[in-house]
Amino acid sequence: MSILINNDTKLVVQGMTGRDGGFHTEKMKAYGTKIVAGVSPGKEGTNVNGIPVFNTVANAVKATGANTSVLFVPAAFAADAIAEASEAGIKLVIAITEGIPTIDVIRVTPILEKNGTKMIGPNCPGLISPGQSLVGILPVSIFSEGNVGLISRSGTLTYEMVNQLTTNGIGQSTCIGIGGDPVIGLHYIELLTMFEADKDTHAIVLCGEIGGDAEEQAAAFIKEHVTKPVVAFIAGQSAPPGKRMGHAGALITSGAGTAEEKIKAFEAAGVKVAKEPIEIPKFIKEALGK
Amino acid sequence: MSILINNDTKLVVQGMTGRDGGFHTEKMKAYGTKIVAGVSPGKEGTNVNGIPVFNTVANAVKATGANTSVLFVPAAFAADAIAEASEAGIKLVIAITEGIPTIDVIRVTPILEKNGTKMIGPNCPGLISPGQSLVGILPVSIFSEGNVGLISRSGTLTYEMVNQLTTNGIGQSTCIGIGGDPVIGLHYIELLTMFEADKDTHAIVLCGEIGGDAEEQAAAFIKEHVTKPVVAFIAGQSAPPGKRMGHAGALITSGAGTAEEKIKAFEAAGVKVAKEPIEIPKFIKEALGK
Amino acid sequence: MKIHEYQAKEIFAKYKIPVQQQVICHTVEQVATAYETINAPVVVKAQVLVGGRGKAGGIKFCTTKDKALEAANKILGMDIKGLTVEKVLVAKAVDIADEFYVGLINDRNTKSVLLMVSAEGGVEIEEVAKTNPEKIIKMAIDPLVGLQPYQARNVFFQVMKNGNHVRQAADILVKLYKLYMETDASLAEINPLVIDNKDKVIALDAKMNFDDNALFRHPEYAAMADYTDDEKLEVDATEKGLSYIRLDGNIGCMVNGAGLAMATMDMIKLYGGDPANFLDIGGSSNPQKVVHAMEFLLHDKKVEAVLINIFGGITRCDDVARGLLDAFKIMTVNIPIVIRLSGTNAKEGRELLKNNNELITAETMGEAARKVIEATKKA
Amino acid sequence: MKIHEYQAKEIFAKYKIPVQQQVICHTVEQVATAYETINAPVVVKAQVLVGGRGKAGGIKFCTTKDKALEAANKILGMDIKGLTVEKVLVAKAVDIADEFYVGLINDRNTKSVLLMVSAEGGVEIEEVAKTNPEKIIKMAIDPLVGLQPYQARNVFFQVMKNGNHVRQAADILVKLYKLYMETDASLAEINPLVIDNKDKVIALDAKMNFDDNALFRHPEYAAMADYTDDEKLEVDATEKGLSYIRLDGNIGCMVNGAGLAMATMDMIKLYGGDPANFLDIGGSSNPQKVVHAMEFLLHDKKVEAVLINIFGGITRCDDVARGLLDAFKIMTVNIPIVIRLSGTNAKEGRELLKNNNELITAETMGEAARKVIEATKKA
Repeated sequence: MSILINNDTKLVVQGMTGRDGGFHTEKMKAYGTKIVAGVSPGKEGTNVNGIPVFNTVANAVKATGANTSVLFVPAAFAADAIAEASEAGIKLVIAITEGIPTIDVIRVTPILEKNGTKMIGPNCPGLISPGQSLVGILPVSIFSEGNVGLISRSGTLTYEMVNQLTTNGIGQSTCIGIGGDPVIGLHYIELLTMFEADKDTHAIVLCGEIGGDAEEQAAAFIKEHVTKPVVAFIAGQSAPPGKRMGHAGALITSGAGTAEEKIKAFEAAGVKVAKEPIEIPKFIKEALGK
Repeated sequence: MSILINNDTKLVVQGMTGRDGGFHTEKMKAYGTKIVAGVSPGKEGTNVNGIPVFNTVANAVKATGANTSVLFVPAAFAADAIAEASEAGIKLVIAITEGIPTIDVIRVTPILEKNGTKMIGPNCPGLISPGQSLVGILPVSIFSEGNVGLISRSGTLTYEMVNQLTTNGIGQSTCIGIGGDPVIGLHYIELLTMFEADKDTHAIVLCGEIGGDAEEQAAAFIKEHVTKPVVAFIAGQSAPPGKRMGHAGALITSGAGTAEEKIKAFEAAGVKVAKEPIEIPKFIKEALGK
Repeated sequence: MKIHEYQAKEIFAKYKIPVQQQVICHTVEQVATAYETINAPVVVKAQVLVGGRGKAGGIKFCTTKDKALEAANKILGMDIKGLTVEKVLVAKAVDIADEFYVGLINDRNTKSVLLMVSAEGGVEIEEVAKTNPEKIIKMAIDPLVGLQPYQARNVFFQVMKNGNHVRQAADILVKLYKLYMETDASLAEINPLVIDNKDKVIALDAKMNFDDNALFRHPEYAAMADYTDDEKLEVDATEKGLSYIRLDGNIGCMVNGAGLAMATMDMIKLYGGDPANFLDIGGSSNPQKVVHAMEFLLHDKKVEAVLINIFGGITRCDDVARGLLDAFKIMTVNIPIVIRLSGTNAKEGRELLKNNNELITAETMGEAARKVIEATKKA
Repeated sequence: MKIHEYQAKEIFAKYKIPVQQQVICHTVEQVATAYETINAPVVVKAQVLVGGRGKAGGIKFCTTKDKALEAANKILGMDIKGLTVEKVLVAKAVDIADEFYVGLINDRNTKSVLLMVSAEGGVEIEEVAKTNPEKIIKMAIDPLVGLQPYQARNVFFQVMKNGNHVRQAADILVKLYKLYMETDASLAEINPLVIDNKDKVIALDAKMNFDDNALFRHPEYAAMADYTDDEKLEVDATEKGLSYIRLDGNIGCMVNGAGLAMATMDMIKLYGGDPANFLDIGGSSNPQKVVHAMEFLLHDKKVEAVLINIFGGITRCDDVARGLLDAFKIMTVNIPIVIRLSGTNAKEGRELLKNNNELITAETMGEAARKVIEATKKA
């Protein structure tokens, strides 16, 4: 088992005929993801390596039964593409696109809520349920099947973590990069809830960052609702206040969102916090009694 | 019994301290309507003839349990006042105000739907359940208690009808002026449904106008769903096409909304259509076997 | 309120909706200059606020300056459905590859702005609605979310095949919706929206009506009004709190309430008469309004008798009576007046008028209608 | 992107939010003219893009021209939190009867624009948030419906009593929200919003940040940018596809991905070193980016060693290696470089670099951090 994506995931790629879209479509297909359709306005009737292309998500869903969508649409048009997917009945949208104006994401949020559509991202690497399905741009070689769930605000740092796990013989149920933007779709608490309910996830790695108070909220939630062991890591301990570290979300404003506060919150919730990525497999093994 | 308003109606008057609001508040109170509050921003803590005034509808609802609101707010601010009432938990809003921009009414409609708030009007005379409650500007002397429900797009024409009924010994359960604007709240079909379900309504008078196809829709609905006798009247048979007769809604555009079409639709649905208001009591008496 | 095509196109241009280069001309001389400016085949189009200009010969395609002048000569001063053409629009002609209908309208049924798109462009949409309703794609726009680009694309993909055309058309439609909402329009039509022979999508015609109730928010558009004499009378009446529409009959009507006013006119017709106007004095009790109303009625030389039908609600019958007495003081009334007062303070009203022997009184609408028709026959 | 108070107030004025008459001055002479224009007591305010101007002595109330010139003399050229004051705003002074805080911000938790209002105006809101969080009224604004006037009134009635004040404040807030949405702001503050001694509500200060991701839609606001030298470097880097922030340490870092870059800096700190910068080369595999990145790192004279930490995903390690070789061709590198390549095409990358003896290689982040610190100590 896994969360969000699995062998039943039928993926439509929005912006499949673009450079990035085309490249990663091939990668996902090679991994075994069921890509049933691409959307590219004006190209309906054609196909790309056997994947049929449609003018609209609605047409794609009608013809193929797609239930999940991944977005490689340019930032200026991304929110519209998200709304299109949601209104067409897509239940999970993974928005890879970076640089979407925050107001656009805010405006599309109630549409997602109305339709019961979940979103991962934007500005995220996507997610993978090893051995089943890859939706996004994660480098597949580092993942392995197993029982640890991973949630991360970062991209490459996730790879670093996963690599540590895999090289230490710890496989993953599902790994999700939730994205570094200020306003995003699914966040820690929703995903922790899913992992808590997933029988095949035995432990959870949470990889946080400075900025905001999502980690503090996650810590409080874990204390109350999560029985599975959680190991955390916080990036940005050395970042100075008032500076935005690449991720729009990674900004320490006075008195909120520092690494110290987050670490304290996790430790108070009984969550072990790693100082270096290399410590994570050790903590996981301890937690699982291996 | 009656529909929409009765002895349980607890009314808040929005714009009570204005000229029209003050005048009609007195009239309604005199008729026995339970007016529990007035709203006038900045005047909270005062009272007008014993009716407490609040700054916001939310405060009024909290303090008094008001469930119905009537609007005497100027057109430019009316849609905001409707939204305020709806968000404050008011379940029935009667918008007397005329001249509200149509786009404002369109924008407020989804808010009403979200909150399950019903609206009568705008640009309407309100409604009365004789002997129980008056909400609006109807002249009370012409009404009498009884078993005929009345729905009308017009104001004074309604009075004409009601006067005919009352002077012929036919009382009314509830009489509603739904308003003459292009976009309004409750329309024929919703009100026909309520009258059909109301045990104390034995027959229905429907007073329509040229423009739009609401009467045609009502006719089709009556044919399928209304078992009680309905008598109709259509104003504007002599109106030339393309001219707006006072009511913004009363505009015949080519091939839609003429009096002839409406009369034909009603007759096809087994609804008797009066040529003059004076015929209405006769038709009602026939229908009720009096 | 309606505006001319050229005015609508000026607003379109402000919202970056592609329209052809255009010059508005009041004289043939201006058309000559306009042709030289554009320096290419043009279309000369009558600017009058009615439909059917093409059928009436008010739109001419001209490949030379001489032909443009000839067309302008014919069209300027032409009568189209009772309106005199006072100006023509000279616009660069377009080689049309395909044409469509696009419209936005405030819709009663869906309580929203309704989008209509059809592949049947260039013809009257009412005709299409009658004969081939299935050829009109309709979509109610969520007023909170607005028209989203993907929705515009989805609609146009139903009538166009080329993705490039769809993108342009969708972009135009999104802008048209923005314009519609921001200007408080009640109708906005592009008919036809064309694809030219260079794959460019252009608004070839433009029609816009504004919501009169919202004009207070848009003085710049209110200023665009170009009223006929009859409409000026209507606007003048509106400013005095009256709703007045002049018709062709000989019986002037003064009524309180639009529905009752229509019903009164219907009654006159029913009994064989012919109403000269619709006149609603509205809900307030101001006697001055009655004076103004009498002025409008008597100003119309066709009026041979007047029917006053008042059912008092907010309007008090005694106030109407007082207004009538005021009117008699300042104007000479030498035509019969039938008056019916009912409802609030009817007794007081009748009492005030009882010494006025010229007035014919009636108890019901029907009686009043019969009496006023009788009076015109006597006159 | 931040803009100055005077720029924010210019935008406010465009949206008809009441602000005091103001003149922006770069010299004391201009302040003299400004005082004469305003001809009343003024406030002279330093225009720098940091908070705490008042505490630093950058805001002076002046009742005479001489006092204004004296203040300008002091403030122009003053250093506030490392920034030099290059211009002052001269604004008509206000007699303050009461003051409030009003702010709008993009909020992560509610995924909406969050409205904050407090009776504690004129002080730093972060202070209030820490010490008296209950004194801040917060409301998430529905992005589809927008901020409605009644909501604005409801909020202000919690902090004001006078209906006239509430109406003015609500009107300002509705305009501020419109401005916020239309300009793609990420923060808009009026602190304080004041009631003057004539019952007029005025925005006495103004702070606005724009969403960098949306600046492409607003060239007119993007042009308002007034960057410091360090920020210019950051903007320059952004244009080259890099995310670069200069810090105070001596170890230059080049990493792919923001999270990994932060973690790398953390690791350097953890092992006792001091990072000279944050530098994220992003997700693409363009070797040219690596060349640019090396230029930024070596341009900083404080940098004594460089740590390159790449975990290949979309970024291919061989591309990074190629970029590094390109950089070595065009620039002299005489400081130690530690490189760690992992993930996609790491083997190929290492192969490309194996003949370069100056490079120090590492297997893990920890090892790389230790080695680069060691290298700085040797140097």
